Amino acid sequence: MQNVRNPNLTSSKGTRFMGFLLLVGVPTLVLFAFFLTPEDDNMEDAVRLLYIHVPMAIFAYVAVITTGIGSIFYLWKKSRWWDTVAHASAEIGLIFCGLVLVTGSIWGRPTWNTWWEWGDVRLVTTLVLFLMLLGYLALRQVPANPDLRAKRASVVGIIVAINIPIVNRSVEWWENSTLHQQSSLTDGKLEDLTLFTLFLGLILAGVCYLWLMTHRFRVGWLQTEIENEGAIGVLQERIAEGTASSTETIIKEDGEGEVR
Amino acid sequence: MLRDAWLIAQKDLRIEIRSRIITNQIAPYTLLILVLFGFALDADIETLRDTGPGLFWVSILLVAILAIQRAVDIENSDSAQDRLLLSPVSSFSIYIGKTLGLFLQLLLLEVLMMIAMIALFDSSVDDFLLVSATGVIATIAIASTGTLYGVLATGLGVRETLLPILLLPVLAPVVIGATRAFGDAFGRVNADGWAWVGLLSVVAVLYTLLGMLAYGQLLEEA
Amino acid sequence: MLRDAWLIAQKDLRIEIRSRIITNQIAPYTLLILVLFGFALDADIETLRDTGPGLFWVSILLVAILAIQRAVDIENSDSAQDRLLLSPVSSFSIYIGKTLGLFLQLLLLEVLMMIAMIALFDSSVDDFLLVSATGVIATIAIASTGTLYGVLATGLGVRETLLPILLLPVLAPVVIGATRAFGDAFGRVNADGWAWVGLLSVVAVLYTLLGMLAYGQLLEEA
Amino acid sequence: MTPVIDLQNSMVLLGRFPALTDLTMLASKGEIIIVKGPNGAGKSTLLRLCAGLLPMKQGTGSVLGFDLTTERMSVRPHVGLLGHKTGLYADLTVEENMGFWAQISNASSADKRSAMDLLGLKGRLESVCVRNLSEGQRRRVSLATLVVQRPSIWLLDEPHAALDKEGKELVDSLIIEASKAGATVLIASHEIDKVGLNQKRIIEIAGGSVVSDTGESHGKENNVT
Amino acid sequence: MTPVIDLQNSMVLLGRFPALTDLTMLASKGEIIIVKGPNGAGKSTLLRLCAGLLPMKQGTGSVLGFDLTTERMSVRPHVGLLGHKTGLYADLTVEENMGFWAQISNASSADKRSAMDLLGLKGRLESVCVRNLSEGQRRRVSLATLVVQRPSIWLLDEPHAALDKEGKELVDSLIIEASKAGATVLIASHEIDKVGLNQKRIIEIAGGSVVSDTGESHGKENNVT
Ligand code: HEM
Ligand SMILES: Nc1ncnc2c1ncn2[C@@H]1O[C@H](COP(=O)(O)OP(=O)(O)OP(=O)(O)O)[C@@H](O)[C@H]1O
Ligand SMILES: Nc1ncnc2c1ncn2[C@@H]1O[C@H](COP(=O)(O)OP(=O)(O)OP(=O)(O)O)[C@@H](O)[C@H]1O
Ligand SMILES: [Mg+2]
Ligand SMILES: [Mg+2]
Repeated sequence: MQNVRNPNLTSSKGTRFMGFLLLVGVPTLVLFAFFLTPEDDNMEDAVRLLYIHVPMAIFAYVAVITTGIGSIFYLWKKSRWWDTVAHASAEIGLIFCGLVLVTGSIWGRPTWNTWWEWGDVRLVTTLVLFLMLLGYLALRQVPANPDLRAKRASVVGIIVAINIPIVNRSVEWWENSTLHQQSSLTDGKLEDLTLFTLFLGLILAGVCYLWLMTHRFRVGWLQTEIENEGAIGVLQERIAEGTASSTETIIKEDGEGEVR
Repeated sequence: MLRDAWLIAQKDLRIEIRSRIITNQIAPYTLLILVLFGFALDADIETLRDTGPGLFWVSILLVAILAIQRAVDIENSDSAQDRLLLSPVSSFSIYIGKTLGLFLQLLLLEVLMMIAMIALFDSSVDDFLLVSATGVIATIAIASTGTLYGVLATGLGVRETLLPILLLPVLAPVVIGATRAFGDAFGRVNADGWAWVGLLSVVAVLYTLLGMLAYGQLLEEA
Repeated sequence: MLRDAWLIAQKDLRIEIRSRIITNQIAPYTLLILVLFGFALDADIETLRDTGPGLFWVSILLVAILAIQRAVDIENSDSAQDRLLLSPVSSFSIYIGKTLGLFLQLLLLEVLMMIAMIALFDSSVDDFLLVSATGVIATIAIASTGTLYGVLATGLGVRETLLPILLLPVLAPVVIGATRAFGDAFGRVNADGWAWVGLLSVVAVLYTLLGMLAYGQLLEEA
Repeated sequence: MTPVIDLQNSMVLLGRFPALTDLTMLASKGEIIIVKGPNGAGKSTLLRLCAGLLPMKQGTGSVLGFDLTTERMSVRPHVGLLGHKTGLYADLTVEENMGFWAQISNASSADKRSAMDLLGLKGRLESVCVRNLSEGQRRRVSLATLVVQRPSIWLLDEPHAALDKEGKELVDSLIIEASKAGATVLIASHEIDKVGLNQKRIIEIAGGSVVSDTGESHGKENNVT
Repeated sequence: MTPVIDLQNSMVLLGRFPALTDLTMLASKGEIIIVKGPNGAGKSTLLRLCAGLLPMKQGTGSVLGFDLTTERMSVRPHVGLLGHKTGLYADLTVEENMGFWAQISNASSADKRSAMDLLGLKGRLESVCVRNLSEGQRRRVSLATLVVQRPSIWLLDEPHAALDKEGKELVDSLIIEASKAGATVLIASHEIDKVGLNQKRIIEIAGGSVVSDTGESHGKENNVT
């Protein structure tokens, strides 16, 4: 991913393939989700939200964990690559997490008769995750020394990632303070077709994540690249400042340079 | 005179925009306060809707305190205020300028917070005009008093804490009035919203006049 | 090592006592927040008692943000922090010292606020031990995270607003836990308070450890 | 002609501390006066008093004909003060700071440009936030805002501080120019020997009052340069 | 003997700006080095780099044998830095500030007393809050905390600024004493001619790198005073 051949484009063969997959996949998913799968006994048509809600949730996890890993590696290796990964992934994580909240709320309206339930641990922990991501991205937006900002963002990134197991386990830890579904995927309660559609949704969400990630990463990378290119100009200007200040001494300086 | 005021307001807004404070930070902060209340009150949606107007104004007041502190900091961190005093700008213009800057920031915040509240607490607005009028007038009262008390609490080395304790009691009537008016506008309370707006207007005018008179006095001392 | 930490905490406390911030300002501020909520919620005494624990912790959190900002300002206003970094004191000691200073201040505040709440809302404490344990442990979590995030948000010119938006979500679980535990202790909610205290302890230990690890990293940059 | 600055037995309290105890001095139009004295003598306090920023506790005084006890506010627009602090907005760029202060002082943008050029604030520096400038660069910006303001009284608190050699010379020439244009200049400085001014009057203060004044008679006769 | 400060082609970024571009210098034990150069040349940045407060972007460097890229933290306790800012607590009195920094640096209270006496901080000044001090008095307190610390490397950023004549002489004698005791002293200053030191090496920097150095060979031979 590091070598972007054409700096004017952030796409490549790989991303175009992923884009193509999505182009084909999304209509297929819609077809399955809306027409081929049956409606639920008590949730009726609303159940169809499952096919976006769950994949989005899973890949929000993936995105945030990637941010966490990127942050750890940045603190360890101090490499810009990991920093860009962490940043890019957090942005996508925020979008996915937002979609989980939105689809969940829409789903909750018919099934729980409320958009939002303040006492529900999963809902609340998901919202906390969303807010933490907002904070993380706010920190990344602050105009400041890039190295300093990257380091601080990494510390925050790790703390955000710690939240993931809490969101995931919350339904089990506080069984009686949640309306939300516990893991139903693993119980094998789902019908075959539903299960298939759900997996299709998962795969598509995965492709979508990778696709967005590649683009966002490249944009981020190019941004720093451009800034660095600017920096070279500034550097030359700065060096010129020194040479302009006294021409005599430079000759002396050069002489000494050889001795070294 | 108004040109000077506008110059000062513009400068404050530019500094805020420069640091991307409003979009990236204050806006999420308002959201956060609402969410925090949601957590802490652990209430059903009906209660939240009932208390919504109150929470709205208390939150705005708390955020306003932050905004006022920043507005004062801008002038004081490197004693730019002395510089302003030594310029041909009248203390009246300084007052209007600082108030205007604060007013515009707070207004933007209120709009954002209103959207968040409608979304989160699922409230519905019955009387849009009433909401707007209340918002604008209460904000004038908050901004004018805030600017005045901002300098009042400055230069003592303890601003962060002194400001709220001076300011909150003075603005308590504004909060109460605006809450009642919002309650009416949201259709949650059986109050005469416009009567409250009338009261708020009186307070706003009074505070602004007081501010204009007292500000010069305070700056003279400074 | 602990001697250094104590020196730093002592210095922070002395500065706060010098400016009489806590007794003359923060304490009235907490009181004010309670009163303001009383107005805004316009509720009967039963509702206030029910929401009491939540209001208590939200207020403490808002006040804590002010206290954290002051703690950071003390080091930064004339770049005393650089001086500290160049002294033989370890970053670990600095972290412990700043956290300790903050902890003691917040604890004092909580006691004051508790007295005010009992007086104003006419609440009664069923389980005094539970209240104390919750108070101490939640405060450790708030102080340790606050100190860490305090430096994190510093030096970017936007601390006032960045700090709350970073800090509040992280502390939201603490607020929830402490609210539930208080609810039990006040006999208003049927929750297992001690289980929440257990959870709070885990969070407090986790945040403190994280703080110790990350603080040095952040100071290295500064 | 009345003196521009006329202080008689002035006493100024900072908190409860008498920073100026019993200070008497006169300054006339176009005069350049250097105020020296040990640390804590009251030099900065004297300048702030003349700017109308501090109240006088005892004594009488007038600046530009305005009484310092009653018309302190009217004095202010006519003086320019360069204090120990720069009075700039750290989050705005050099250009923006200059723009703001120029507009506030009703100066034209050509004046602004020339002040910036004069103090070497051109090229990349224009778009750097004041927060990121070096100490000397910040002082230069602060000086430039003063030049734009064209006050009738210049109160300079250690104007040479943090400036490089060329900068110090620049300040000297600025002072001479201002004085030629009829402004009165009061300079608090520890670098008197460095101030390359030929005709200068030196007032030494200590413990909040004048201990010596090379131009006492000079001042009294109201000689104008 | 290894040099105390050894910078090879160091580059330091402040934000995105290369404040030091390609700076090479050596300093040995007991040496007194004056760093001069125009405003914004990078003097303060150089001092902060040597203190281990800034990361090096390119080049290599070591201070007291600690590598600046990997062991920056270990350098810090051994250096004393007097910056443009004083690093004091404005709300504490002079006495309390001195007490705190003395205890933090593990200095005895007798040392603290003598440092305060040396810098003229006695009598009423002891119980004045630092916030209320005059500029020069604040610098004196800052210097006193440094004297108490007894660092092996003194990094002084315009140590003469804001001090009166007697204060400036005091600083010179402090520097000579420190150097005699084996400390390396780096002074960034615009007042070189005022620094009354006989044996001094002057490094001139501009645009973030060294343009002249009177004692290059001197440094290389590691002459110790
Ligand atoms: C705003 C409201 C909602 C939020 C924030 C939310 C959040 C989440 C999250 C974070 C997950 C991933 C859990 C995991 O695998 O660890 C999830 C999964 C799931 N959600 Fe929701 N949800 C919401 C509303 C709903 C509603 C209303 C329903 C249906 C009644 C629902 C049904 C499900 C199901 C079936 C899963 C899959 C559980 C599994 O197999 O693990 N959600 N939700
Ligand atoms: N609140 C206070 N309490 C006690 N002393 C005070 C207070 N405020 C100011 N001072 C004293 O008043 C004097 C102020 O002097 P000023 O700042 O005018 O000195 P200066 O001549 O400018 O000195 P410098 O050369 O150091 O700048 C100082 O001695 C200071 O200690
Ligand atoms: N974020 C930034 N963006 C652009 N330029 C910067 C930034 N930070 C620092 N600089 C520049 O880096 C240089 C810092 O130099 P430094 O403070 O070391 O100067 P100095 O030699 O100490 O000058 P002085 O004599 O004025 O104290 C200045 O030219 C400043 O403008
Ligand atoms: Mg002074
Ligand atoms: Mg410098």
